[in-house]
Amino acid sequence: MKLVRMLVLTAGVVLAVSGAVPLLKRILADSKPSVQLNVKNAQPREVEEVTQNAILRDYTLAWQGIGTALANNTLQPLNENFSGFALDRLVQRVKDQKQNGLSTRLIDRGHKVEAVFYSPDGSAVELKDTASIETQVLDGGTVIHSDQAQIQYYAVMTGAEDRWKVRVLESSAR
Amino acid sequence: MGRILAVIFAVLTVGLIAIGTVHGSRNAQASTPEGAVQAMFGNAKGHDWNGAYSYVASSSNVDQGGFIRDLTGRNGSLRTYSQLDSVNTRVLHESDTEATVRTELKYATAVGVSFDTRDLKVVKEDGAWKVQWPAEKEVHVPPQVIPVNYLRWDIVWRGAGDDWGAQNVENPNCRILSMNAVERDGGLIIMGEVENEDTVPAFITVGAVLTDNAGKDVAEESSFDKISHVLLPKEVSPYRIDFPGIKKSDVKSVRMTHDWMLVPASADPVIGVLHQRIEKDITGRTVLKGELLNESGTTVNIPHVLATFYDNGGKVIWVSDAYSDHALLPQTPQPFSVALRDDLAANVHTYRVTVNHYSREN
Amino acid sequence: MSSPSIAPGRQVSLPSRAVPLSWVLLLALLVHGPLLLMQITNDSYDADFHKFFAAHYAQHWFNPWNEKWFTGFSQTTYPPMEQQWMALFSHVIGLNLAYIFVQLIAILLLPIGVYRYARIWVGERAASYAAIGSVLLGSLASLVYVDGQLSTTWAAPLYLIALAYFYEWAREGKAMALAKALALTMAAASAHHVTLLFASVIFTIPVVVIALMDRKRDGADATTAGVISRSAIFAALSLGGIILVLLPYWLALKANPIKQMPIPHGSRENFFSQGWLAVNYILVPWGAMLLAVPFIFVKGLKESRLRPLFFGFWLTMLFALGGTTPLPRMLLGMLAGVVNVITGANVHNPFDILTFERFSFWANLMALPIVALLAVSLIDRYGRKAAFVLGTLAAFTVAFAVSWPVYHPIHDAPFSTAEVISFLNRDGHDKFRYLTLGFGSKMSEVGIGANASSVDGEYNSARLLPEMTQYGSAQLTNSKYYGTNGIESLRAVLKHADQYGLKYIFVRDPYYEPLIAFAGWRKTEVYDRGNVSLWVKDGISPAHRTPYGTPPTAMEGILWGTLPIGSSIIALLLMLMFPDKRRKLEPIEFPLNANEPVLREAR
Amino acid sequence: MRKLIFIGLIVALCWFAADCAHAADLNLPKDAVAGQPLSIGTSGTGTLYLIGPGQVIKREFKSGGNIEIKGEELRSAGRWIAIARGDVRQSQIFWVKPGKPENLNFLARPSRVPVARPNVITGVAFIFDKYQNLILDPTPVNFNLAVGGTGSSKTVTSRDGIAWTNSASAPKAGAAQFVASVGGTQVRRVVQQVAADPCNLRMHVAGRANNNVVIETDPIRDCSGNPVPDGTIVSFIQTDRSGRSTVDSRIKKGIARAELPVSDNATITVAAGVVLGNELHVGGKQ
Repeated sequence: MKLVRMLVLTAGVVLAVSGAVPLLKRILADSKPSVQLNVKNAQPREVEEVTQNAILRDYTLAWQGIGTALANNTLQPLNENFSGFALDRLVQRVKDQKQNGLSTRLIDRGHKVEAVFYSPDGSAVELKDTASIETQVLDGGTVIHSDQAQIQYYAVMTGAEDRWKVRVLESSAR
Repeated sequence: MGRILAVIFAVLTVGLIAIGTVHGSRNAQASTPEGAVQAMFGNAKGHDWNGAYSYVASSSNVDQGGFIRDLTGRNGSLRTYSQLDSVNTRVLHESDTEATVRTELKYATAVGVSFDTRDLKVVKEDGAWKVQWPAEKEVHVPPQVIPVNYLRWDIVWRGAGDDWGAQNVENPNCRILSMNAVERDGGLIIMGEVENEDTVPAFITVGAVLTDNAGKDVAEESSFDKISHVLLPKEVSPYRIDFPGIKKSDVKSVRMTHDWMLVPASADPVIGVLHQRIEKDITGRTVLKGELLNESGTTVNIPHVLATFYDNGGKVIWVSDAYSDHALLPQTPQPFSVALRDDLAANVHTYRVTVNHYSREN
Repeated sequence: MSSPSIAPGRQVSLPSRAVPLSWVLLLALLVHGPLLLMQITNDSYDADFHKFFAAHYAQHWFNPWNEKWFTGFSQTTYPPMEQQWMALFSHVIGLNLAYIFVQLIAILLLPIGVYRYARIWVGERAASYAAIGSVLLGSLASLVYVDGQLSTTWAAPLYLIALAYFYEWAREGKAMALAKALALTMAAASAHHVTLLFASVIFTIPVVVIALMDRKRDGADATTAGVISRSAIFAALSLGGIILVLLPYWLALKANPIKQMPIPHGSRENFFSQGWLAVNYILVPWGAMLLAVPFIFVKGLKESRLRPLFFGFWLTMLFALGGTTPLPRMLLGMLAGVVNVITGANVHNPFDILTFERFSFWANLMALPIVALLAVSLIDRYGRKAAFVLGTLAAFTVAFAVSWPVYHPIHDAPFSTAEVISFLNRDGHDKFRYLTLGFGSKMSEVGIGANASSVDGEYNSARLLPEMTQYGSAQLTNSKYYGTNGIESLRAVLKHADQYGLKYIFVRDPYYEPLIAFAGWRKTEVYDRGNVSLWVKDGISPAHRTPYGTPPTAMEGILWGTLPIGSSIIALLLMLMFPDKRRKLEPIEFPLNANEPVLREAR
Repeated sequence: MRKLIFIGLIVALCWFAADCAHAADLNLPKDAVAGQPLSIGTSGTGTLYLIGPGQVIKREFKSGGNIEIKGEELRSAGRWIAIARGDVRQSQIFWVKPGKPENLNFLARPSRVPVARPNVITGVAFIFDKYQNLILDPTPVNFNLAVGGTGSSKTVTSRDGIAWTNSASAPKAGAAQFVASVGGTQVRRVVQQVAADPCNLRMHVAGRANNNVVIETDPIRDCSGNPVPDGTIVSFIQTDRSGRSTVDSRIKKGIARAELPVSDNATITVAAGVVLGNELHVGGKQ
């Protein structure tokens, strides 16, 4: 009888864990990436503290948005944080992924970001981002590619109504 | 038994209706001067013009149409956007045949509550008190041609497409010229002046955020209608921001917020402010009085007068405003009056009046 | 719920027979079906309010927190049953037809309720006439086609049927009758709390009295103590049930007691002070029934068994007269005084919060059994002529009530809100809050279609913004009708536009233009051929949650999504699974003859 | 014999392994450029996915051979992933560079500026290729600012895709042409240079009309001699025994004009914004 109870208990625990793990993974997947921003070398204008905080917040959200959009092939997270060329490009990527049955899981291990340009009128900022990212491409549920690398990104953010949005996002081999 | 009960209940019902109805009647003959004024305005409030006019003395020399226009307004003025809310009366002087009744009329207008205090003469006619209505002189602007060099700014904005980098017209440069925070009537008031320094018209809003000693924002208010929102090039407007119930000692700092927008605007109408002087009104309160003169050829429906009062150091010590309940007809002077706090009157060295306006689209 | 029929073996002429209930329902369908399909009721005053609530339930069944009005409010502040049914039907037939359909159900329930209630007081035939009368009531037409009081029209019949079962339970102690009475009472409470609050006094007390009087009739053999104790059990269980099904409502009320200044309403005026008030609140709802009032007084007081009903009717009628008599204000003031003494609270006189047009409906319902007796005697005396005259008068009554808005319009000229909704739903405009001015009840139509949140709303009791509760005015969109209170409330809200993220104002009435122009809004667009203009204030930050009101907990949401509608489903199941046993009918006219005890037919 | 068979098997196995290894080869060019055709060598049968920053390209391949990607298909510069699925499964990373500069996003600020102010005009150019890829390599950009044919020109080399410059506004009012050019691409903006604050504001009595005194200013100019734009507010203030009278007049055709009530002893002052003008004393009946 005791054995039966133990078995039932074990089965329950296994069930609970198996249910909780994907949930936990999802929570982790949706969590914000860690971003460090350095604005000391921004030219020609000095970045104000308020702007620095806003950029840090919105660039972090932008990467969170990319992760969610590419993993789930949804456009909503992109519309909130991207505009212009970057938005067009990512939207196309999501649409193409969806059409081909692919998705991309980005495991974001952090960004070291430096503001290299802040326009004199305060409307645009260029960021140089060294990102540690593990990229997994999935065909249905199967991982068909996985790599981990440090990638250099250049991002141009411009001020929108209530936030900064990424207008250009380009990776470079430099 | 049943029939008696039926009669009792029928009588009871009719009695209750009678009590309720007689109690609310307002068309009785006025037995007091105050009663006449109250009854006249009571009927006017209920739009019973015949009833109201029946309390007007025949010696008033006003026909019913003119009387109604006096009460309901003309030319799209603020009075035409008003409903009478309440009437307070007080007899200043009374004899057997004549009395003077101070009447404070409270109106609900399209821009807020408005008060109008008048000393009405009440006379006894045929044994009943009647109001000698001071008929307003109806102004008729003579036919004429007023040449206008029509000057306005139109704006062509950037297209709707997201053409980043494409040039857009810049918002104007404006500047808050001064800011003075004072505590009055248990609240904090922030006032000062703002100027459009640019060569294009500006639409401005000015607000303030108060921060307490812990650095936390405690209140946020805007100048609302205590400012002229459209400023032409080099135009200066006063502003006043009220924070009711906040003490100056509880505030560590004030953060001014503003927004300057480029808007299409017209340079007309030009409204002159003539013969400004500080004096006492009939209630003994200090007011700034004068006349408004619409120098353009179109009617200004609702003028809004903003007065800035300065001390001898040129500091803004008070900003007050008033809406005129009469429209400004072209080339026709119209009196105005703006309240000034009695306790500040002695400190006022100079003042400046600007006129904001609303004109109905035709 | 079976149709009453004529006992076999007796030959009676058509006018002297009870009319089968199925015929009455058919009549209701014939009279109201076309009117409903013409969508007249969709233009009624509260129609969009109910649709607005239903639209939210359709999308968020278990989340009663609705951010579209008052910057956020809980829909647990209004009983949800009929709106939830609308929400369910809307998925199939759309919101407008769902409203019509749910309203039709209420109209069909009414003759059943009136029949069951009338049967307590009068015979089979008179009860069936009362049921016919209920279909053609001016007050019903007024509530349905002018006021749009869906909840009142739903709750009343449910409660009337519940009372019929309560009568059975009180006298005979049948458990199934108790179960049905309770289920129907809870369903009625889920439909409309105000109806229940007053109905528990004006409808129930006469039934308790008659149950005591009838304790030995019709084979019942109850004692006075038995009737009283069973009434007490019913009252206690009903109270518990109502508390349970509307638990989130009580919690919301406790968290945010209704503290607002009285809002003026025509039904609180003396109806004889202005002609239109008398027409609107007396002539329209009462119609031809006014001619029967002397008979109601005489008959109601002559027959001892009808007296409890008469007293209930008389009190309700006086309440229906609003401020015409001082009695309602006095009685409600005394009630508030008693509550204040007992609880130590500071409750204002409810007279200033209530609206009294629904009391005409209730008074009409209570009068119907007595009026039906008049109809019986007239038809018996004058035959088809009387039937024709009565039918014509009833038809005129309902026709006048339906057509009254033509002579006394409640809406301005119609206008389209489509462009307003389209603007709010595009280009991220819904990040900001908006306000409509001069839209009347079309405000709810905008609320249904737009994703954006408004600072205004149409349900006064849900308002929590201090700028609104501190002033005695209702909707901001109608501010100008509330004098200085209205305009000051509007000014106060506009002053805090920055805090509320209030960027867009849609103006239908140019009256409001001076204020918003002086306050810093700019006219930017014009819609519906100049009927509506959009005014925008620059520099406003996107809206965020305001500190007013607390969203219901998830558990409250689940309770709200299950219990109220569940009570109606349980009531329906009980009625269908345990139908009433047909009584062996014996058509005995009322009164059989003057020497016999009154209401012998009630045996 | 057994040894021979064993060796034979080993050879066969090695050959098979080599073949397989060969099949797994994806020959990706190291210098792919956005907008230029790309040839990818494959072997075996399967599907090739090219996953780029802003697109996914899918190609079926059979029996080896090259896969040709057209220039207009390869639009996004940056990091790409090539994944082969089929007989073999393999993936590789490759980089695509931006093409030649063909687009400029030129932010010229402000659009309106007072004359003769130092370093008030700024121009920022973002350099893109045909497919809006930011060109990160240093690129010379020419900025030219001219009013009425005279002006200045400056060449700035871009850094991380951006080149910027600043300049003073000219002393003469008018529409300045601000042009940024790179390669054959040129973008033009207009900077309106407007008059500064009024200078030497002066008024005089111009006559009488309708029982009023007509006061008029001289033509109003800034300190560089540019006419102050029409519509600018000029305030006339008359002070006499009956109080103060003010008229906020608008400049029309270069001058401001106001009618003030006739007074037997009045002082009239004039101001535009915070700039004060002369003072007039009007006395006696005229």
